[in-house]
Amino acid sequence: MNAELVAWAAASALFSIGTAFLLLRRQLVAMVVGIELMVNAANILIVFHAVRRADPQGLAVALLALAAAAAEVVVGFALILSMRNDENEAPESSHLRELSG
Amino acid sequence: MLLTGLWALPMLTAPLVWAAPSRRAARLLALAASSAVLLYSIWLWGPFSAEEGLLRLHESGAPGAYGLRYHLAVDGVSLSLCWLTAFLSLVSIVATWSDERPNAYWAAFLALEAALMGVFLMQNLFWFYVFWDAALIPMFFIIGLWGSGNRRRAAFKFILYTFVGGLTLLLGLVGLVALHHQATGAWTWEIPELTRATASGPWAPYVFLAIAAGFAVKVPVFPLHNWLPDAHTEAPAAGSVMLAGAMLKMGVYGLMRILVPAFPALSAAALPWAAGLGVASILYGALCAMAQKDLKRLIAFTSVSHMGFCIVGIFSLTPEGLSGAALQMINHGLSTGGLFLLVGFLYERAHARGLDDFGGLAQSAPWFAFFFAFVMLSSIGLPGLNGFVGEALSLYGLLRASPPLAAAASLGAVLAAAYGLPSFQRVFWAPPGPASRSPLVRDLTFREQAVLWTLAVPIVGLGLFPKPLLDLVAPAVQSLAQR
Amino acid sequence: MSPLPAAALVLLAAPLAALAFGFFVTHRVRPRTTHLPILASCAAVAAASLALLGGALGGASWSGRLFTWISAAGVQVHFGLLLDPLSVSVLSMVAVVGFLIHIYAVGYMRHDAAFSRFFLYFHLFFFAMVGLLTSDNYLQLYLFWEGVGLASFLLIGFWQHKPTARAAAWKAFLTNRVGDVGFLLAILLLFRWTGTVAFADLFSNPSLLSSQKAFIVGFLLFWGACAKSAQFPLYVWLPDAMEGPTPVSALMHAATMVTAGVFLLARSYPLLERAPGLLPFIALVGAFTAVWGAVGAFFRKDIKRILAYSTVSHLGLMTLGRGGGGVFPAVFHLIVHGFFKAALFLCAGNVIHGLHDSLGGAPTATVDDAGGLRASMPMTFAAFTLGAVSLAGVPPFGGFWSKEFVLAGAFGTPALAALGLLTALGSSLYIGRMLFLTFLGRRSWQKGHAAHAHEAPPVMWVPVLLLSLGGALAGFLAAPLARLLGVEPHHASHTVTALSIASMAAGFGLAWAAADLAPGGEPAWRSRHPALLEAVESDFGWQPFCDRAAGAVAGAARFLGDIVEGSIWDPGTEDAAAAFPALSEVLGRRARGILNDYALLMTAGAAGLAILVSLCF
Amino acid sequence: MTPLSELQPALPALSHAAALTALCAAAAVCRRAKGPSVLPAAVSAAGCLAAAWAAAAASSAQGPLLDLDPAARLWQLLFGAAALLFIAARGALTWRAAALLSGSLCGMSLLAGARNLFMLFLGLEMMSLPVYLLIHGLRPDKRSLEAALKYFFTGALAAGFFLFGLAAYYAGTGSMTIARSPEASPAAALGVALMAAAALFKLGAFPFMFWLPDAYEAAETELTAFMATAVKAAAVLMLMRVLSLGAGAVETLALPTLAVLTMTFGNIMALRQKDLQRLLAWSSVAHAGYLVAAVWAWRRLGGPPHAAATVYLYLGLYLAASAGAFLALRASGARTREDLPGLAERAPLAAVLLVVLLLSLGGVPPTGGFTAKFFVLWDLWRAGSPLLAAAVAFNSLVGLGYYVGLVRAMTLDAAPAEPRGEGACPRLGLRAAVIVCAGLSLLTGVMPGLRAGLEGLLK
Repeated sequence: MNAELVAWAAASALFSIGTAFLLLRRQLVAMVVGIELMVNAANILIVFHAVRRADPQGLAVALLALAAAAAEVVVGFALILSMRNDENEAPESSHLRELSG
Repeated sequence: MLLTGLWALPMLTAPLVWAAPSRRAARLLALAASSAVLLYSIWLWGPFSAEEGLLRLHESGAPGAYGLRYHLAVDGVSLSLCWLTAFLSLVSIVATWSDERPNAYWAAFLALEAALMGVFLMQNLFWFYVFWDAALIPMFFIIGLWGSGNRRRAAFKFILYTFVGGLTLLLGLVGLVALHHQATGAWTWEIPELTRATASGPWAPYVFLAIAAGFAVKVPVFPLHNWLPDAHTEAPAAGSVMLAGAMLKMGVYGLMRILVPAFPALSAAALPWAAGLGVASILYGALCAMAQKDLKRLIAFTSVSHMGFCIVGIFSLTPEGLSGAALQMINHGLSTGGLFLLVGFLYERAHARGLDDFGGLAQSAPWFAFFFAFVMLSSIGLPGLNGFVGEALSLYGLLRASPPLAAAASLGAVLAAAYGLPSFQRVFWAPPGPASRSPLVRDLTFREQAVLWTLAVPIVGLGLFPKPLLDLVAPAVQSLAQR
Repeated sequence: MSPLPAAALVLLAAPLAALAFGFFVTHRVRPRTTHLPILASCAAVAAASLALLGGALGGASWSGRLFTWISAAGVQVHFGLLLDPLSVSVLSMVAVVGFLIHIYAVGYMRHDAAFSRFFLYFHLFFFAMVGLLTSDNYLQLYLFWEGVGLASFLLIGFWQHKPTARAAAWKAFLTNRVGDVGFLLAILLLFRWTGTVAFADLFSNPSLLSSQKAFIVGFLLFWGACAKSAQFPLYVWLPDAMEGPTPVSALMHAATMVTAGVFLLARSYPLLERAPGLLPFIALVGAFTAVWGAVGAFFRKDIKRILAYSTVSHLGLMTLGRGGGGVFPAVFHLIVHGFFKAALFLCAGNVIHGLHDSLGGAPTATVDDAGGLRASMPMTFAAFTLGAVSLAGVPPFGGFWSKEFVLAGAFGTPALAALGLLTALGSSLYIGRMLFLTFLGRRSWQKGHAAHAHEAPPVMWVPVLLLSLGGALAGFLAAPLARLLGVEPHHASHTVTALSIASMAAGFGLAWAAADLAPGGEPAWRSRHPALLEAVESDFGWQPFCDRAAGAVAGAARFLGDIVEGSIWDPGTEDAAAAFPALSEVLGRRARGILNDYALLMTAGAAGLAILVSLCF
Repeated sequence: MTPLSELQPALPALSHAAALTALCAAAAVCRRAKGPSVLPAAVSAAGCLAAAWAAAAASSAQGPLLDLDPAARLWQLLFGAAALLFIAARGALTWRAAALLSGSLCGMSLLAGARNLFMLFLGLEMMSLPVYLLIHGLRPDKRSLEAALKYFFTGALAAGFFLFGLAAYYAGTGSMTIARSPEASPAAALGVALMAAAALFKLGAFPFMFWLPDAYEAAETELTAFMATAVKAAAVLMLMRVLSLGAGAVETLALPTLAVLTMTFGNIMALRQKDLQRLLAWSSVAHAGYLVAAVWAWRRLGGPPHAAATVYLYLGLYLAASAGAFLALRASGARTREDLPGLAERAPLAAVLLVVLLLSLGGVPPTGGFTAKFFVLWDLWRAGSPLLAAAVAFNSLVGLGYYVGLVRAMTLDAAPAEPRGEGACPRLGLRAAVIVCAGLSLLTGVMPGLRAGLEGLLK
């Protein structure tokens, strides 16, 4: 039983770290890393339970989830790279303040 | 197809008028349409009296699911209101017959007439409410585009304030149908069926209050009235005629058609409150009218006072009170419509509405003085003219319900004299002040006199021979009072 | 009750036709001839009413219904005419006096610019008065009642440019409306309790109303009558009504309109009989008003105001007669008073007309302006004297007989008797003073206008003379009127007659003394008692009280209209609506648009949902 | 089963996929034609039409991951309508933009037919990613980049929540098919909650909606119209599918409060907006609130077809009004509130259409908006919560505050001396789209039988 607990602990820990990345870090690249962490956390859980239930569908889902996450990252970087600012420091969320109210 | 024509005719000609090639063509088309509607509505008297029963000339579309049928019918009260609407539309079109009005102006009046006809004919709550709110849009543009002074603010305040009432009413109506479903297990939006079973249940008082408040905003009843003075002050003359003459009646008609029949027990229980508010409207309206310096605001407050008599008449739940209310609706339409026309003519000539802007008009414009006195006397309830009969019957109804309130309401007659005559004296008898605009005021033209004579004839006619109208509304009133 | 004769229809049709023809034709085309159709209609009405009087003397009375007016469920009212002895008798007086005053008015108003408008209003009043006297139910009577009120508003305010005239007209209509509210409530109560307002149904079985209900209805009717017949609480409008032209004051505010209230009380005698305590109360109010009017008349200087207060006093006498003696004394005094008071007013009109040029066109004159007119206006003097003696009650003139019957009725209770005698003394006092000051005496403080005052033209003094003769000879009408009303006249005992003659004589003596004892008698006395004079001028504070009451209502209106509506309620709702954009402004400024905040809020939301689920799982 | 029949339920998605591949190939091949042209738009439109035909005509079939039941067909038609409206209004697209559009539509088709939770996730991803790029692609300026990035990160966060919810649900119940799970374990409930949060994010409900105004304001107007209608409809679909997993506590407590908060917050914020697109964005947040209330009523009544029909009707009429309003703004060339005064004189047709559309958004009879709100109020009363109905009524009153405010500005206020805002956009497709939307809004105002028709379809 404790295996399941370990799995849940790992997944939730990883998930909260990923979310924390997204919430607290200012650099956009770090936030993309956070997104990846959250997806991997979910994958841990899925794979663990797929193996425990010997259900191939779960494994297929985990695989596809990785692919989806990859696609997400690609789109994210596409947008981040097109951010041009003169001081050429790392793009940060604080630069994105024009739209408000 | 009999009744649909009544609202469809003006609704269909409205776009044509809007798209008319020249302003003159638009005006003529509008005149033709409104007189056609008037003649048609009067012609309906034939088939109406040929049939029997309370609701006649039924006409309904395919029975949709959940009773959402397109269903028209008419009884004495609504037929008389249709006549009033058609008559006032024609009068307001002829009265403001001038060249500087764009096509949209005439189209708006036809659309307004169509929406009002719809309200008075519909027997299905969904359609009733659609026409109820649809009437606001033309009036919003009439006040907003062709009004005077700060018309935009007045139009905006008018439409938002009335939407408050409208949405409360919508909540109430949906609640009424839900209560009816709880009671009888059937879904229907037909007013005749809804009013057959008495709605009850824990939510019934709240639904009653919601519907009552929704209609009260439109009547208007005392605390919910302060959209009226602004709307009237800024509306153009013809706009005020339609607003006071026909639109205020939607609220009273709603009370008579939906609220009282659907909640007989609650209406009886609400008598002291409702009649109390009615009396408050009478006295508050009259007192405020006495304090006004602007003629149109004064007449607006008199409307609040007169509508108070309708409320008192309805909530007395006696046949006399109810027929008094029905009569008062028609009388108020005629007399206040006349007053607004006259003030409109004054404004057209002198671009001023203040009491102190005029003086000594009786010498320079005797016909003006005659008609203003005549219509003002009808409005303050001089017996022999139409105002008195409605007020006396409403007072009698209230007397049967609660004598002390009747005594208080009868004070309204004294206050009526107190706002009616001094204003007349100030404008027509008192010598003109230094900055007076009286010299600008030339006497009524033939067209204007013709319009006012067409108003004066029913004013005297209904004053001395109200019997035909009373018989017309008698069956509807009898069924209401029996509940 | 035989069906309506043709004459009855003429009563209403003729004035209506004259009014319509006058308004639509002559007023437009040739305004100077509007009075012709109107005089014709007056003549027709007078002839018709005299014909009806003849028939009535023969014991006939007519009634008939013309059409149904209102027919809601419980309220059924018909429009009909009722010509019984009471209405025919009063109608005849009104028709005759009205006809004569119409003729007088032609002369009096000849130079007025709005000549035709005056006659239209004048005849509108006449039509309403005839309608009032002949209606067969209370609601129809109420209709003409307010019609008469409207006519008095138009006529009092006839000279529109005068602010005092406008104020008087409005005051008259408002006070009448206060009374009419009571009258309307009485009508509604009658419907409520008996289901009908027709005189025939009501009075055929009086048991319809219990005594307590009859008292309420009776009192409300009396309240309405008080307003119209200027009884104590609501008489305040009559003195101001003198602002109107003199024919108006003569016809309406002396002979006919003000008597409508007494006629109403006379018409509803079966109703008032059923209420035990009501009649004595009415008598008391009448008596008090009589004395009050007499006191008011004595101290006034303006000749028309003196006559106005005298009318208030005599109306009080009629009400006293009605309360104490029943219908006959009241109606008889009403008719006699109609004649001599109209004559007195028209004499006053002649005096004003005579002094018109020297007074600089002032519409009214005071006793000081007049004085010693005996020489220059002989005919008016003769008519005035005849009227005065009849008013004072000098035997054998009309006033003496009618006052006799009133006092006879009043002698039942000591208080009424005392007030009655006081009034008798008072009337001779003030009419004597007016007679001596205006026509006889020559005092230094006089402004010497008497020299070039000129007598009125025949078209004016002939009707005056006829009226004063009518007033003087009215005594002989007592017997036929009694027979007409079918009541046995209750003659006063000799002691009562003696007492009244004594008080009348005393009155004249005192008047002679006050008016002429010392050359400066009156002004000297006035200067010594300014406080008393001021109190009387304002009717012991009652006139200012009423004005303050009206002011209070106007103040309440301004308070409600400007303060409550203008600055509390109306802006209040607008501010309530403006709260939403204000809230929006506050929220808007806080949303800074930072990505991390968005993410933070989202995570908080998701966490909230998760916690919620685990909590109540 | 022959392979073809197995693909039967995925036909709509496949037709979009075919269009996608064709467009990508074309984009790769012809380097030269840089600017937007009609051909790519036509190809994408062809994909839509094929998908719509497949959804309408194909016989119903059910695969393990996708099925083609009446509900799915309705969703497909809804997405197809929104897409065609976008293409018609936009007129010309570059190859890449058309490809992105078809990709997004393919994702939506997957969503429509999804019977498996992961298929829902895939559909969500395929729908969202192209839209992030389109926001910046169609109007390459700094503001749209910022909007795209904000939308991307919050969208990714929501996708993360959804996936973790999926994992938790899978852990709890062991299956991923969207069916009422028999034993409700805490993990499953947690999963449903997180997935619901993701759906609420996509819908723009409180407190997940802050991205929406930025995205709608900065994006190209036609795209905003597409997002406000198709993407919002997809979000409602996701919410309904997730809640049908047995939401328990989330349903009874969270949904009503979130609904009220969303509509009130949306309306209040809209009152102060100067930029018209941002104003309509906040108003669409308010409409999200009404939709959440309608979905709650649907769940509370036990998922009957008439309540579902109410949600569809509301979405359909809201689609017409909202897309129409955005496109009408584009057609009239008004950007901010100051551009409106005098619009009635400058562009009378655009002004009249905009008035009809705004009144429909406000829910004023005789427009479709009223019919939609009427049925929502009715269902809320039937679901036994008059207070929520009162909240909806009160909020539509606040909404009328700014809708009628705009109408007043356009028609009543005096025209400024020199004309403001960009000139009216002459594109024919745009005008036709606005006329169609306004006509639909006006027509449906007097057709109360609509919902009964939808209900019949769903049975």
